[in-house]
Amino acid sequence: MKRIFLGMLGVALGLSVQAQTKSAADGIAEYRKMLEDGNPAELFEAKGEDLWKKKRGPKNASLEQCDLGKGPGVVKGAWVELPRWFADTRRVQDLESRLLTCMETLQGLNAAEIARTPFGKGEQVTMEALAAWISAESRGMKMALPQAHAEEQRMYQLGQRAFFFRGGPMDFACSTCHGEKDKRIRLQDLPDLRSNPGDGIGFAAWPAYRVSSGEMWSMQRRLNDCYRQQRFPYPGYASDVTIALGVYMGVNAKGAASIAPAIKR
Amino acid sequence: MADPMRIRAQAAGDKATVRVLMSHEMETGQRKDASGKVIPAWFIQEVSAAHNGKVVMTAQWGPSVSKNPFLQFNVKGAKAGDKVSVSWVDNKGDKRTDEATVS
Amino acid sequence: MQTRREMLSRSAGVAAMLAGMGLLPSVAQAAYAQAAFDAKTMADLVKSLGVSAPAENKAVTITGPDIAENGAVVPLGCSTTLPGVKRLLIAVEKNPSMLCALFDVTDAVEANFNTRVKMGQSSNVFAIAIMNDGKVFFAQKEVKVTLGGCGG
Amino acid sequence: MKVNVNANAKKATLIALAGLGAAALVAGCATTADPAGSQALDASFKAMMQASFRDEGIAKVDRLQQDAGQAACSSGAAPAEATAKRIEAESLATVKPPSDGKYLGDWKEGEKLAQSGRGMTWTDKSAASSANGGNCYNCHQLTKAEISFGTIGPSLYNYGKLRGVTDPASPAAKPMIDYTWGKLYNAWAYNACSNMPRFGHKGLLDEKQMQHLMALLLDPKSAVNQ
Repeated sequence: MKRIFLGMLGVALGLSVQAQTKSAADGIAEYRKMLEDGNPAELFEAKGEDLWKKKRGPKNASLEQCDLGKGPGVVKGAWVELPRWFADTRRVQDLESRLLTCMETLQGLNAAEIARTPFGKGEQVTMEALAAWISAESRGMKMALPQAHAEEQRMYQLGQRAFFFRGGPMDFACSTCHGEKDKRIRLQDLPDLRSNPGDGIGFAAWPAYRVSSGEMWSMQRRLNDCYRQQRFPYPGYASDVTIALGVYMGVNAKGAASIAPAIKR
Repeated sequence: MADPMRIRAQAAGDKATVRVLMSHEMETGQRKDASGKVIPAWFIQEVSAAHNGKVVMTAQWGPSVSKNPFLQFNVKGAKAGDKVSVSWVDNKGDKRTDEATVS
Repeated sequence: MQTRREMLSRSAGVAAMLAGMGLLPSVAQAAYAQAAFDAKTMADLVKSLGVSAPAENKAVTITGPDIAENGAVVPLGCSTTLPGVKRLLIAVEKNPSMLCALFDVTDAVEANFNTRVKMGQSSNVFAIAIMNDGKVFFAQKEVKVTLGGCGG
Repeated sequence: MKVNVNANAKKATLIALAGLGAAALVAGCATTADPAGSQALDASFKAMMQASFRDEGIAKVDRLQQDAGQAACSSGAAPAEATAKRIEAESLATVKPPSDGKYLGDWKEGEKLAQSGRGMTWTDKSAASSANGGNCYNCHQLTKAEISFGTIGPSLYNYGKLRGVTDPASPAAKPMIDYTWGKLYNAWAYNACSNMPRFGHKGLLDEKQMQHLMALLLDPKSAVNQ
């Protein structure tokens, strides 16, 4: 009898269920805790690993020789150092942008066409699974984006500008929601992305499995939806503004331990 | 074919806790697509679990189980090294069986 | 019936499943309980399963959050310490159809199952235990489903 | 107590500053140590924004054309005192009273609008104000019943009650009515660069919708004031 009850405690419900008064924030925290054990992102990680190793595309090649910044084929630790400068493309690239490069050069796939594909369709499904697995390979590691190259520094500055840029019919900027500490929209806590918001928060939590839609979202998709809610026009997939924002948020989050792929509302 | 499940089975004391994630849309049949057409129901209807080949649990599900379902249960007497397998069948007849070793 | 037969004949675990057949509780071999999954009320639900009216009982437990951040995924668990339980059900009162999941309990598993369900709105949720002698007991709790951020 | 700011004084400031255009507002904010480097960055920022966005549905790239106020409020820091005053004066000048002279509508309709976070995204079909919600709960507490509220803005629970509004039609309530209408119409009239959308000024909500929101905040019968 006791054992069964203890087993239920293991679901992280705890004795607090009995508590008469509990704040909404506590209730939400309890809900999130219950979801942590069993994150469907795992399903996408497994798929992503297979896709990395599978020979695909016109060149019938795998992505195992893809250089994510730490040398061809090195996946572990790559995620927490992206976006970064790549000498071969002479660009600062984030994970998705870099994957596009590899899919084109190694596998012969059409990067521009993939970038144009709507989220959740065709090769975008591949991208999301790959992002899930690659980020998972850096789980627990600390964000450490390089800032040595002049272009990386310039992209940081551009990202900073984009972050505070107010526009559209509602005058919103990224900073409207993410430019102050301890704020929330409805019941969702908003990380202050002007500095390190802490381990596994903000930039260190994406990609993530979104329970609202049951989809895996990469940082590109997260940013895309931010801009939608900001009432801005549509940011291109892996466009410079999204990469610059990645640099800004990632550099600010220096030292934050990554929990990606996380599970999110 | 459906994507593989993720099954974790962990022994503790005289039982093993099994946690399963299944890859499935679990479409309710009540949603409409952008053009206003009803998206047909598509969901797992039957689930079963076996311990070293012996069925220990069967279940029936409706469309209100969440997308990419999670299931947790405890198998009595299961110990490290034992095999736990889980199967599902959906309303279109698609099916999937995966197995894990208790750790 | 057909789906189960198909599963048995084609799945990877065919041998294992066939071996286990003899040990299955007879009710588990019944066809998909469509009528139960169509039930809109507790009365319809117990009627469709051919059991008696349910009574609240402290030995049955429903677990779930007080507040769900998103109705698409609400973790719920059902369990009981009562001996002689045949089935455990999870149901959501205000869903279009109440019944979410039905578990057949055997001696080889604990009467304790957790899954996640969709909820369209705040509602009472139930764990229902159907006993070998046909008695039915339940536990209930309220789960509030909140509106998400931005509303878009 | 911004509420008590004399409206005539505001008007005077406004007239004095009427000659100052958008350029002055922007210049007031662009203060960095390295003007040359900053100009180069300005140019590449502009190019980046132009290259990165495209039209989608009702959300066209012209939304990136900042008005003078948006430009002045994009530095990441609060605007300088003088700039803030100028923005507030110019914003106050945009506020139009309701054409039918009525300030309060139906608080229940207001509650519906407060709950709705819809409108103006590229997935919304129409940019008409009728398709928009007020987005209020995203940032504010309003009623006791709704526990899912944001905290970007202050709590507005008991808004009218706390401000002593017992009869919205009374002369005593008039300053609060005017202030609240102005705040909804153009929040920058009282708080330059506020995060709050300028609902009337930007045509996000029409008069009727704002009247409903006014009632939600100020009607003694409203759930906000219970």
